[in-house]
Amino acid sequence: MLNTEERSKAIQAKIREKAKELLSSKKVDLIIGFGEGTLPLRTTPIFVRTPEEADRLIWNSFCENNLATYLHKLSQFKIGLVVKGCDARSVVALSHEKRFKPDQLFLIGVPCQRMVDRRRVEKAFEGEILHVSEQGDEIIVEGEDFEKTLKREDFLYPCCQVCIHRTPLKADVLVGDPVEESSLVKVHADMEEFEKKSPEERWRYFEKEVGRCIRCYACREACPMCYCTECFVDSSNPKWIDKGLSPSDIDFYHIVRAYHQSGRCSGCGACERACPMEIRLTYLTQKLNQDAKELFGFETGADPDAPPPLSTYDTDDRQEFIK
Amino acid sequence: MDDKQSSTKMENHWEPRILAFLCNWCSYAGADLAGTSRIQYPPNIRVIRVPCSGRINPLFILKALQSGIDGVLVSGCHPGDCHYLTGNYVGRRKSATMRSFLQYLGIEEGRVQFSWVSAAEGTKFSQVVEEVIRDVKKLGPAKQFVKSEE
Amino acid sequence: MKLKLAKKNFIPFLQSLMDEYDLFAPVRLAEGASAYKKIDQPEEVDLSIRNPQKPAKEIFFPQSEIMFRYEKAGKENRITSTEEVKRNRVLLGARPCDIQAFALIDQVFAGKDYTDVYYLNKRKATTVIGMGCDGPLSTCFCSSLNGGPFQREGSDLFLTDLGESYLVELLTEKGMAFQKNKFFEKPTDKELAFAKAIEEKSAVKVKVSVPVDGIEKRLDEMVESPYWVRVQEKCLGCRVCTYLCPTCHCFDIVDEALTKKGRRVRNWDSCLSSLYSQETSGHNPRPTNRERTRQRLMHKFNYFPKNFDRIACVGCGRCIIYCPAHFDIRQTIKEIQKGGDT
Amino acid sequence: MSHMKNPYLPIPAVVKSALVETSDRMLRTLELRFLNEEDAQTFGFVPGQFCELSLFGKGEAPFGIASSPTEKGSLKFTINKAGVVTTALHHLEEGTEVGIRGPLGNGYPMDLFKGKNVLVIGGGFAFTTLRSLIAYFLHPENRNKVKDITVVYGARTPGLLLYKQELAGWEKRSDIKLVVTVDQGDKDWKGKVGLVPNVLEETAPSSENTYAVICGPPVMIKFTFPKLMALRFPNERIYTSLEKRMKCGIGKCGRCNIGHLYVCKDGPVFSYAQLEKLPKDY
Repeated sequence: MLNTEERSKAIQAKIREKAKELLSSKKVDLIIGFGEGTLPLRTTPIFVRTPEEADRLIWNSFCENNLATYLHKLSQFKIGLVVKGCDARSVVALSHEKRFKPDQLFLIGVPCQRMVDRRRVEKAFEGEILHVSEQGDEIIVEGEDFEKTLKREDFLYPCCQVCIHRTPLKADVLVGDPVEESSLVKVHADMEEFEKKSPEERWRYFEKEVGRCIRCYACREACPMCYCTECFVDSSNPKWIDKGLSPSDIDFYHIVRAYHQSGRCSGCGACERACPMEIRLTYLTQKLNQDAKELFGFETGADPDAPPPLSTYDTDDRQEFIK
Repeated sequence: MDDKQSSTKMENHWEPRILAFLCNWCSYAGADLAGTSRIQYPPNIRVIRVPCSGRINPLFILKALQSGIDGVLVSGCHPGDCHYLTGNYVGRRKSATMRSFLQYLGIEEGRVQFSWVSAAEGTKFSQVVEEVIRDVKKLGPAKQFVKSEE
Repeated sequence: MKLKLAKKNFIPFLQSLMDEYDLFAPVRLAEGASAYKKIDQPEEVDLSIRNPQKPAKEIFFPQSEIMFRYEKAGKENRITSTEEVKRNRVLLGARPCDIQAFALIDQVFAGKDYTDVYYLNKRKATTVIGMGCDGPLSTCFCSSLNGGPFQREGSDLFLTDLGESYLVELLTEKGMAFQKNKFFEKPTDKELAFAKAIEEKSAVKVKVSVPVDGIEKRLDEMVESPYWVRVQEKCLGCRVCTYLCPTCHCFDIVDEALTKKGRRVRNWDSCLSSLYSQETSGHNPRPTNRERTRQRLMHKFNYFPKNFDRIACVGCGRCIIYCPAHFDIRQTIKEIQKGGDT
Repeated sequence: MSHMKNPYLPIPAVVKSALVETSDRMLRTLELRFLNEEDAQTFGFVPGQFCELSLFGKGEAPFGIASSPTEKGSLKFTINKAGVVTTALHHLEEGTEVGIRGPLGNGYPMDLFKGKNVLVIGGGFAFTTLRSLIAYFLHPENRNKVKDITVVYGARTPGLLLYKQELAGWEKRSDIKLVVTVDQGDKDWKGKVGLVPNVLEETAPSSENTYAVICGPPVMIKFTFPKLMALRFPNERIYTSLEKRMKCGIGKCGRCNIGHLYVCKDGPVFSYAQLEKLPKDY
């Protein structure tokens, strides 16, 4: 069996190959994928328009962005999109919402190795990390006066650890062999931990976390499902909330941002990764996803034919809470 | 809120303010019936008539709570009775997820409540209102999430 | 004048500062997140934080600030301004990049015709205790922008961490007011030499690496360049880079209405938001990310230099570290210098 | 503490009168009077400047001053109902207090106009500060400051023309040449029918010793500009007043810039020679 490094290399070669083919045959106008970043532990989204540029596309354990978020501003193009399992499920959810024409997308599906949490790695070291490379199933971290080998598996994003749809459920081509679908740790552990608290403690925790919010809306912009022409926070008439830092307005924003993902969230974690203030956000969407599953038997993007749960109903839906 | 007077949040004679979103076809008519039948129910309730319980945008509920409303009631037609056939079914799903999410966040249970009240259920309407007020009184004045004046 | 403050006296020193001033300093908000805050307990101060996410500009130009309160009485209004600063302030532990940025924003808020009293009152009431940056990061490029990890411009007092103590330099009149502070002692020659060594070591770490010379002229020719289409592609349109930038100073003014009274508030705003330039008619002069990204970069490297003779970037590196799409302004500068050749 | 003047504090004024200008009721002129005599005395402005009007709880919005400095005792603003603030301003009753910040911006280059002919071209509701300009020069004290005054003013329909009574008054005068046109007439309309650019071409004012001032919707400006070129107006002698989203009005908050210039502080009045060198960010 291939180790992560070898597998990444093979996937990278196939992504490039496929991209060249799609671009030279003019099947797509551009490919959105990952390119080399300028900092260790990071890659950056790139937009490739010619076959020659396709060699800039890379694949490794730092391809964390959900690239589906870029689709909204490129609606006039035919796009080849590099997707992981979670990204592909976002695409399915978006197609339910008729965000693109049927033949507009070509999904280059990557059975995902689970992505490395850059902050987790950074926090493991006192000094600044200057260079990182992947070797086999390990990551070699180098700084000014240190070099250390880490086990890749110990430094994954929490949402990647629990992922059970790493192989894209929908893709026009898979550029790697499907991977085994199992969770590395207990699913929704954050949620369960949170639920153990008393209501007062939960509210306090929520307020403390979002209390750091600077309203940069990176969580919103990074999320492929946040594409409203006018977000409720930006509406001036009606004005739902004020734009300052009143705790109540910030609470309001985060409740609605999260809740609007009800039955739409793929659990990719892009919101939490985007936050510069490191606000925990996925414990919120975990709950929504669990409710969608428990109440309506729905999982975002898992079944291309299942309508989004809040756009439909069942006459037997639970209603014990209604007087 | 303009009618701050009625919600003087002084502990001893505090009366909760409840905002009720009533669907036009059933619950609003039910409330009307309660009125015309001279069925008494407490005056703590302010009514906003909506076309259908499916019309309730969760933002309405949050905005009410942020503005200092002590309790919210959402009421619509019984399943199968929706004037628009399925509006209340769709609304029910929103209500279920919203309620669960608010509870998860730690918003006190009972601040937001839901009911089915038909046009013929004047008595039930007054009972529901009394129950909601009773629950909210137990919770006391809303504090979480209320926008402060300073 | 050079003095020293023993670390064992640090907390009592802070306490004494707080008796006289409102103290602002870096505080850890959570693991990995920090900001400058008004200090309630001296123990909150954490000078080990290299550069909090939110820059120190927040002390003079809060993200959300009430400008005045109003109260309606019949058809008339009563207005109470909040411009007055009631207590003098100390900003402690800001790094030279953030401090250098004050001088840039000063020019905007002071202005020739109108003075922004909210900003300037706070600025005038504040003594700045800067802190030498002994652990610059690989993302730092202050030296490319007339700065440096031990640049003292803008500091009234300046600290160098010597391990067991801080070297304290009194640099201005405001700084000299501390000359008789009971916690300050005379440093030894050895300590002075050590401080110098630390400074030299840091200077070497931040290489002059980002070519900004002539960028203003270069950009003059690039207003309609196709480069802006390419460079903006990955930008998500969030506000991280602008909010976390020590030199960005755009704001919005809004009313927050509460019954009969309310307040006029100014909030940070960002040129990367579509709403920023959106007109009521629906017309938006900067309708896409292309125009907005161009605005951000042009403002820093062309418009600001035109108006104030200085580039509006201090090389702190925050926009590089925190961008969710990993946009690297150093790379962009290099590309601009090549006429937009990627 | 210092005693710098706080430029963000609105000056109190009251609505003296209000008049609906147009048949679609979307334009309303508010006449405002300062609450304190002292403020009225110190408030001096030139045509082309603007103010930020405040309605507490709703916010602020910028409006060009429609009255002339020669019309003492009050200020006039013609307000197009579009957003939250303007809608609220449309509903104001006489006697209600509003806040005024200003005068802001540069205004028209009155010194340059001295001894020259002035050609004023206006379209739709952008006529407000042009009215201020015309009324200023028509005042007996100022009429000799400029030579010929030619005005071409158009609106989509007769009902949408602003300041109808005044237009009628100007028509009767011999010291101003006024050409009013509408895109589409109605049964009572006896005046000109035609688009502003074409009517300008027809009117063919001489560019010699003349400054042109043009304000109107972008599409009108787009088609009028070539006509001015054909009439041999150099860019340096064509002025316009720009509108952009503004907040502070004093060059601090950032949003209204065009290149390195701020519409609120360095404008709103610009010559085409200036605009030519700037990005088309408007």
